[in-house]
Amino acid sequence: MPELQLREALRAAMTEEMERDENVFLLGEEVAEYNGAYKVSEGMLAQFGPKRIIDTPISELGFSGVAIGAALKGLRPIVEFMTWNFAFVGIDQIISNAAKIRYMSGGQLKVPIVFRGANGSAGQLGATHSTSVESIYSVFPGLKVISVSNPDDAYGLLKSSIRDDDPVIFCESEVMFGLKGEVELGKDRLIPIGKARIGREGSDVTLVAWNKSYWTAMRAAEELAKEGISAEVIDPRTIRPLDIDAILGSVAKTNRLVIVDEANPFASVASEITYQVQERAFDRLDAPILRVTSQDIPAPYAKNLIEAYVPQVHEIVEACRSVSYVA
Amino acid sequence: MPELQLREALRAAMTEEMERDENVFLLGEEVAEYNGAYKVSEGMLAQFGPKRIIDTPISELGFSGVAIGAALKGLRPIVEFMTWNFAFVGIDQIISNAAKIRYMSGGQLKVPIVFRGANGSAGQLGATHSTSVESIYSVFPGLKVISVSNPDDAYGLLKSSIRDDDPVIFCESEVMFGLKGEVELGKDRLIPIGKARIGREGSDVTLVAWNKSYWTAMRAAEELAKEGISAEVIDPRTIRPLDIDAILGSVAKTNRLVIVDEANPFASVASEITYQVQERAFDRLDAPILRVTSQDIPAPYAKNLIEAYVPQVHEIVEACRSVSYVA
Amino acid sequence: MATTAKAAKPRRAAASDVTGDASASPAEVGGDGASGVAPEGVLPDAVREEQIVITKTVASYPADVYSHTELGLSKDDLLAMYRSMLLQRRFEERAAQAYGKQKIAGFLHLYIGQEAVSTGAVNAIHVGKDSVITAYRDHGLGLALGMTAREGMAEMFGRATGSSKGKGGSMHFFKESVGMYGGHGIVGGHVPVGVGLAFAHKYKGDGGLSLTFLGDGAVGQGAVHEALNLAGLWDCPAIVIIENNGYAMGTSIQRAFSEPEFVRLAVGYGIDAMVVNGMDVLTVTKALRDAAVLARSGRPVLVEMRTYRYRGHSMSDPQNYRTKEELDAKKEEDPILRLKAYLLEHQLSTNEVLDAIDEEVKAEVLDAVDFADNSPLPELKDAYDDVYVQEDYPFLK
Amino acid sequence: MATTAKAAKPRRAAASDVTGDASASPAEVGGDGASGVAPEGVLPDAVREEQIVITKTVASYPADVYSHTELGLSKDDLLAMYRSMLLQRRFEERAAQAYGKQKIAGFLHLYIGQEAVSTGAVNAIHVGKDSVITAYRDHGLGLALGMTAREGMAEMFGRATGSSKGKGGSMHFFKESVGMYGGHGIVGGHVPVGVGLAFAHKYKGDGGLSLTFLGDGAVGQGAVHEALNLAGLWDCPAIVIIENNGYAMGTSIQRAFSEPEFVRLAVGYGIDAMVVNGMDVLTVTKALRDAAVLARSGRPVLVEMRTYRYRGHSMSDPQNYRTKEELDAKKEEDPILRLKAYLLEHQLSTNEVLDAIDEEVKAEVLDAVDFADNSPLPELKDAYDDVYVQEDYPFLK
Ligand SMILES: Cc1ncc(C[n+]2csc(CCOP(=O)(O)OP(=O)(O)O)c2C)c(N)n1
Ligand SMILES: Cc1ncc(C[n+]2csc(CCOP(=O)(O)OP(=O)(O)O)c2C)c(N)n1
Ligand SMILES: [Mg+2]
Ligand SMILES: [Mg+2]
Repeated sequence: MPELQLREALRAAMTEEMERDENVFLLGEEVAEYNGAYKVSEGMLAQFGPKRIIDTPISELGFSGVAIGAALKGLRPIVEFMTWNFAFVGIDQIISNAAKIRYMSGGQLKVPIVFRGANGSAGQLGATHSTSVESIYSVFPGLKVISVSNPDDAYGLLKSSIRDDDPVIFCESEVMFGLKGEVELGKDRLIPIGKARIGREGSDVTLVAWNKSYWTAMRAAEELAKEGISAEVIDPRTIRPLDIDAILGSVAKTNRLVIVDEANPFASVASEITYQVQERAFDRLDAPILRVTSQDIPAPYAKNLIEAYVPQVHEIVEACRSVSYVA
Repeated sequence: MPELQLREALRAAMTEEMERDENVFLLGEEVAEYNGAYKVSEGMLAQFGPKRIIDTPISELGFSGVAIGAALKGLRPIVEFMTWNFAFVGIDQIISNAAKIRYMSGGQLKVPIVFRGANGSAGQLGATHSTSVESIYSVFPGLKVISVSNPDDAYGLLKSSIRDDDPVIFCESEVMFGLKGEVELGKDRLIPIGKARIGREGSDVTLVAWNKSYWTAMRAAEELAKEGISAEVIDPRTIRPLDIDAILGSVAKTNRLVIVDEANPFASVASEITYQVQERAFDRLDAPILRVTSQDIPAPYAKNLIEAYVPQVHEIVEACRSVSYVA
Repeated sequence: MATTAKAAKPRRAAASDVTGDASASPAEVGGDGASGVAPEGVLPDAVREEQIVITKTVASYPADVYSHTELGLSKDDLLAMYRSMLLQRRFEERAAQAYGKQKIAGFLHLYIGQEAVSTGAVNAIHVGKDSVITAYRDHGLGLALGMTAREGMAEMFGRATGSSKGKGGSMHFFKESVGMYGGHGIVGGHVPVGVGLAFAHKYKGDGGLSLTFLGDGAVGQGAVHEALNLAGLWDCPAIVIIENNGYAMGTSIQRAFSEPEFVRLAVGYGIDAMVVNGMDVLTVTKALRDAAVLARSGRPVLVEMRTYRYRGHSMSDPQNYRTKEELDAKKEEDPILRLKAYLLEHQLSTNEVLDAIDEEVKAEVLDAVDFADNSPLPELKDAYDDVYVQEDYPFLK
Repeated sequence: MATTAKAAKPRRAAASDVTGDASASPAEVGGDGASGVAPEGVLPDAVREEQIVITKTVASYPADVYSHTELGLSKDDLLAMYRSMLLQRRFEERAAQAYGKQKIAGFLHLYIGQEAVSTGAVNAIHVGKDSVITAYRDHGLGLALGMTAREGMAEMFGRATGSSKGKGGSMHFFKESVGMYGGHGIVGGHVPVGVGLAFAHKYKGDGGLSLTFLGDGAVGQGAVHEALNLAGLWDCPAIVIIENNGYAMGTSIQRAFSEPEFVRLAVGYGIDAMVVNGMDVLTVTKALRDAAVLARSGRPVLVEMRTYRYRGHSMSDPQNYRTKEELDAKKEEDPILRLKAYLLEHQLSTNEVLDAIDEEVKAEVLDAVDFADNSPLPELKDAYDDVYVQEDYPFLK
């Protein structure tokens, strides 16, 4: 299997789907002539031309709405947000229109659209450039929300998202765009939306983590292995709908759950997973569910502060020890 | 004690604080000449004049930002959103500016501002007009979030919010504006932000509910009493910071918790409370924590659908029975 | 600085008459209020700077000057327009009644007074091929496009037979088959969507265009401004129509906009603009036909349609913001009465024929009310339909 | 329709030269591209509509025409301006170096080339009394206002001694005592805040005004348009300055705006406007002094400042979107070299004196680098400070 960077995997997915269906097109800031702010769309303008690879002004509210309108007429837009932080000025289009038009029209219309972009912190970018948005969009029925941790998932899930008839929020990561991984390429290599992936099998504690925190969790699992604690790491990949059965299945085995979520803690996806697991597996749990999240503060700039801000390997290790009642 | 409608209590709080501090002013759509879309600000233009009671164009993004700028210079704006649904077009100002400027300036600046308005569903208004927003704003450190259920709390907490030096999100309810209740008036009658209120004492199950769901919970408690189940009802009033100690105190007694939250279920405040309680009171819980929320769909228009959409008394009763292991 | 200085801000004084003056003289409607001289002493030392004169010419479509023959409209066409306007009016009168009886709930925004806009607009486009979108004041446009009174009324009654199966309500009229893309409740939020409909027509090369209607108040939303730029930048076949009825709820345009002459916005977006008397259905037809030619050639057009709403903003509006005199004066311009007068004057019809149409329309509306009233409520289990296309979406329950 | 028809869209052709042409002839900068006649056959039957001519006059401030004497500036004033511009330049050159050494991280956006704008602007206002806000390209403005090189550099190094204690970084320079309200990272998001600063000055009646700087790209944000209307509607003492440096990242204004002549936006908001050569610090000073007079009298002004950035958008920009020739041509207009030439030409200074200033500035910057490098990191426990004013806020931990 070829090794691709995350950005290459995303590009391959978009390119193949654009070759397959001429209704698919890409728009966003700097996606065309600049070849993408993070080079995800590099070369796509050359291949598809300006009709289908479209540079936009810095008008997230406007171009999100235009893309939704286009989707209502059967086109399948891919909207790139340079990062998800910048979608807050356009979020009304996603919340009030993309998520709701199908329902309000009694099912007459559909909104086949993908909103994608870099999510979460990416080093010393400061408070306005470091938001993890999965929980915010997952609140809204009508949307699907995906957050990927590796090139293969990105490839298979982005292809599925583009073919999906419902609006999809697709969360990537600036610091992972260069991450390499094997990708099983294939025209119809679709990874189903809503299915978790087991990243590492284990028996003592279940770790749920996604996006770049997945890797932090994997490193923690390695540390834990040295101490004799066997952690199973689950990457839900899709946040809405959530593959709760996969998580419950693992918890049924380990009886312990630690969730790693890069968002600020309050009303996070970690909170939600906690609710669902304790509701359905109350008697299985040998310890409280613990979460490791970013700190309950805006993202700081200074190197030492931002490093301490996001979930740390040692915090995960400690949480796993704690639920395992190991001192 | 005088009986006031919720709208009158809010008005009294604003009026007194404006009399006390000339830096306080109110702006929003139809707040002045129209006397308020829901008559909350009735008569205030006549009392304070157009300098301090300011009608705005329909520019939530713009006037939220203007108000934040004014707050940076020491004014204390009260921003009325006609409903919180309409704040989504302006949410970037709250998320990126109000919540973060203090931190990004290293504490040089503060943003003493109140954003207030009607929250949640209000009958047959359809999907775009029925959002409960507490969980969305509570995600962001830097903000405080309050959601009130009655005139007295509204009065005391709005006064505290206006005097607070941090930005406050203040959630009211269209259908409660006419709700009457006794209000303990007083120039300095401040209810502290971050303190829950026990609405009804009980010993068998703890019910946490706020805003208009509080009343649904109270009705459920009455039903439960008939069945011999004694429910303690706690209104957290403030969502961020959350008075988790009050909830834990009650759960220590009842060992059972049901949370009523009018939001859609995913990543709701109910999810968050669940996380915090199971983390800190794992061994106290005799049953899984259950939540009763709005359905996982956009708010429908039809009368029967919207009535079934929001939390129902019978759903709460059933949840309480379930955690009490009563068939 | 002489040239940009104003002794008094002209916006305070100008533009009070928002409907009749589409036929006013150019200077009155579009002149530069800023052309006065600097007040003494403001900028005594401003001597050196050059002056740039920005000019733009805008087409103005006054009332009572277009004849049906020059527009190529037959007598039957006119009668069909008359019938359509009347249907919109009677439909809403009954809706208001049903609201009083609590058969309809939520917000109900009546279009009464503005029917020439919807009717003329629909006349100027290819229904079914072109796309149309508007805000929550959407009944008139829906009916003009061909939604039936039955499906509209049933939607407002919240019945399973409604156009959105009772899930949308009054603010969310949709009917894809006639190109009706809503019905939207967030002020201004549908305007980028409307430009997106035009974008899709261009992308597909199907020759279609989009009409996007918004209220004057919506001009306060940044979304509208972003959309206008995108329409111009991408040469979208988009006609963006500000239905300037003078008020957003209780706020007159003078109290909401630093520049209440909306056509002037087109200067900043480099697009074509028109100002149209929206109380005359022939004028609206003519203007939007011209706009359609421009739009189909890839040139978006901003249209300021000067109109008026006779009822309150929604059902709970005490209307203290306007005088009875103002309202009565505007009622003189009633688009239905105007067309009726035209028909009689040109001997294209008789009072008897027109009354018969009215009776027919009334019967149609009454039938719709009955239909709605006798229609079933949606079933509770169907609440979970129409959220996702995916059939087996695993909802949280 | 003859008057709104355009044979070819003028925006495609016009406005390629974004800096030098502030001194261009009026027709070139502000003429109505739409004044052509309708292409044959577009609207053959458009005969009846009236035509409205919109006009607006805008002040233009070209380069090289204002003398320091007529501006009442002394030799020392000019030398101070020279020093300020040089400090901004040297500061950023060292910052770029430190970024290369990974002493500075995150995004670093250099202002090099635009120093006349910050410097002239600061010269035109009352520092400390007035309020200033800008986007993330904020070092120049911060230093011009009086932030020290030390606190600025330490902030970028993420140290406890930085202006925001290391919590803000390069994009978030704040210093309340000199009226510097940031440094903001969301494009356009600070513009309503800037108008709010002006609103507060008016509310308090303290005679102050606000300067809000934004990039050309930010004009794409609806927030900016909402803010301009509010500024005009509420008579705010606000000067809103578009620093048109021709590009937003890799996107030229021609590729982002249907109408790239930004001053034309003022027509839609009924406010005063200026177009200014932003490469000449004397021109900027003069223009903004005039603007300040207007603003303080309650009339907001939209200023299009034509400038250029010599460096990439941020440190990782390959700059394929422009030619070396274009860049070189623009470097001929360097605001620092221009002032130097002026000083020498008018025998206000000598090469020796100016070189000495350069040495002094370089030393100041080196000292700042040393200071930053030797400053402590913030303490981890202090991360929770400065989120809330409330001291005992119960964070989730
Ligand atoms: C973003 C937003 N803000 C506020 C509202 C509440 N609201 C509904 S209609 C309306 C007035 C709109 O006036 P206008 O655009 O002129 O349309 P008209 O009602 O006159 O047809 C307001 C403020 C809303 N629906 N959306
Ligand atoms: C809302 C938003 N969208 C996108 C970005 C990413 N971004 C940062 S700077 C920039 C370009 C801005 O260009 P301009 O306004 O011309 O300012 P300049 O960089 O030229 O000073 C973009 C797109 C952002 N920060 N905020
Ligand atoms: Mg209106
Ligand atoms: Mg720029």
